[in-house]
Amino acid sequence: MTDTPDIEESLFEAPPLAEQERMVEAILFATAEPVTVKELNDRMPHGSDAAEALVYLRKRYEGRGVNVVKVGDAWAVRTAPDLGFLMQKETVETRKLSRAAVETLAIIAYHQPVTRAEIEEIRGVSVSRGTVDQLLEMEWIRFGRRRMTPGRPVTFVVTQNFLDHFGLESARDLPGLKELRAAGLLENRPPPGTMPQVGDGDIDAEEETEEGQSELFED
Amino acid sequence: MTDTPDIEESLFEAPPLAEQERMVEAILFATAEPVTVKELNDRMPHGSDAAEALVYLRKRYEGRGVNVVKVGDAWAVRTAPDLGFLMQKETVETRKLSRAAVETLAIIAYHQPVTRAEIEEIRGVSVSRGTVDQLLEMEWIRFGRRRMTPGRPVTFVVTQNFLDHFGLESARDLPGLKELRAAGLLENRPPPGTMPQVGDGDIDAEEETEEGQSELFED
Amino acid sequence: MTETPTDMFDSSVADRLAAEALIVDVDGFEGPLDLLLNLSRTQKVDLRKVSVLQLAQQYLAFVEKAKELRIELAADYLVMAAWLAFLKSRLLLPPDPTEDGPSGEDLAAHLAFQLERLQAMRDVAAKLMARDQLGRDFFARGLPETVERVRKVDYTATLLDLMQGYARIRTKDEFRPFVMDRDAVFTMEQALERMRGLIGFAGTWTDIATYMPDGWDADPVRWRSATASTFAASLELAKEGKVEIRQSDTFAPIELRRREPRSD
Repeated sequence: MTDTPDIEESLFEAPPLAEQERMVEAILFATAEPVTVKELNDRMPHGSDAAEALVYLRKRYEGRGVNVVKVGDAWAVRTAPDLGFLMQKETVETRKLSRAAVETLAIIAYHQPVTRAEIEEIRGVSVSRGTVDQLLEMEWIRFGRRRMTPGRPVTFVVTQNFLDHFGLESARDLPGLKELRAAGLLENRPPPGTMPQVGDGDIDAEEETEEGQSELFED
Repeated sequence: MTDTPDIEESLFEAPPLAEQERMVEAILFATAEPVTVKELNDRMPHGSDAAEALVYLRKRYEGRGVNVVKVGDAWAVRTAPDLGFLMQKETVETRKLSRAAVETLAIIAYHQPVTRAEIEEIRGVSVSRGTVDQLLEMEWIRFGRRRMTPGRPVTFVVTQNFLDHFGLESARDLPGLKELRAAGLLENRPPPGTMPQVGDGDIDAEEETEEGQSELFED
Repeated sequence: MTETPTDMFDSSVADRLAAEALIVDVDGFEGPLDLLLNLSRTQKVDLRKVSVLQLAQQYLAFVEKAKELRIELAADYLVMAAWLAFLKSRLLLPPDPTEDGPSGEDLAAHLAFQLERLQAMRDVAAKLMARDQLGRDFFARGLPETVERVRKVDYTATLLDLMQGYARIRTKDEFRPFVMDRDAVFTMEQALERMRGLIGFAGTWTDIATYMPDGWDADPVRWRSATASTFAASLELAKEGKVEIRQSDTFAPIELRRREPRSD
């Protein structure tokens, strides 16, 4: 019984590790999007171990003009950040994000998964449809699981694109995350007793919020 | 007067060659089109020698998964030619063999070695080239010995692949007419149980058929 | 204590001046919390040490000023003003032991927490945006190679297909059209055939249930069919004058026996 894996290995002989490294290199170079280990393994010959090859490949490109970077559970080749000045030609003018959008994005990233009501509680104003739509359209945020609270509100989380854009391996690597957590600033602290609710009295904002939410529910 | 170039060089000191190599690497990677040496020099800090850096970079990528290649008078990073297969995503579509092919195959299996004329006589219709070619290509049939009759026609026999696919030890294990009748196959009615009719192409039915097969084998 | 009124007066003058400066860009504020955060900066202290009471006074002064200048404030600014006025009174008056609900200190602490949290989010948002960004500071492959999709058709057939195919060819002559085989039906013809063979032995009265085919009692559907056809066959035999039938009572067993041919 213990022989079975060996037999299998000999049937589907995996290429030598150096070859596998070349293959991962070729696949990562060929695409602009990060590629998951699973995708790599699927495309490589049977028996390959992309994860192991990646360890070597990453090391090989340390300090080079391009680097092998981890993006969530995927991998990509990116130019070294210190060489950005050479690339003015490649720079894409990104739509400038409004202050509201930047703050909303940060709140989602640091508090994820987070509901719209929680974002509004933190910012002290209602979140406009446009802001969330813009972030969704940029594919920096997406819907997470519904919260198991009354009304089952949808939550927002950041995406792989977000991590890729800001050069983060995972959301755990967000700058200052540890300090915020230590300071208790990421806790969901309910307001004591009666607090003015966000958007209270502002009829327009209320309607907008409700509309936005109910539309989200339809998804 | 002759000193002027030297003074200029010292004013705009060129980066070390290793740095220049990194720069060329990053530019070739990130640019959408092949880049000429002149363009490289224009983009790199004053005093850089892209041509020299390219020599080193090209060497560095020798035998790697991607190579630095010359395209016209410009340079680009490209997948190593032997890894082109990784850039293809194969989608396998499973289709049922046509009725003509199944019948032809069945005749060959039951009557091997058999000539094309004999197949046609048994089927009562002519056998198209395409059908035989398809079976040959699938490596389910192969040419047998020529028949020692006038014209020395080729014969067809089934292959080991065929036996493997159908789980047979030899073609002699194919059930005879009597067994076919016992299994209800000669009355063109659904055999006992829920065996699908020929031509049921969907995957579920396929699986069921396989189950059916093993049942037949147990007989 | 005697200095307090003067302090209050002084600070309220300062507040008014600050409020006037703020009011110029009232549109620039993202809600009351944002305004409070801006006001707290005039205290020039760590947000953790901010005086919520002073903040409340500053805010109320701001709202007063806006009213004087006939600047329409959005409703949530006014809601916040009302709440801060309530908070102020709670902070200034000794706590009423008969009153429920959170204390003024609790409310003030939460407001301070909210301000600190909002400021923290702003700080990390700035840190985030200051990071190297894809397409600005670092870059993806400029010339991605498209992954070519190769469609490969894998033909397949099962042993059953093969045998059915062979059977189809070999039995073209004995092909019979498809009929539904009703194996749960015992026809009257079958029942008659069976009873004719057995009736010769029925010299005495016997329950017709004994004429039922063997093994059909396992399945109620088959049993029902066999019962019906056996009964119908009995009637048919009686009509032919081969048997006699009797039933002693309603739902009693039906019995039959061979009818002896008339001697005369």
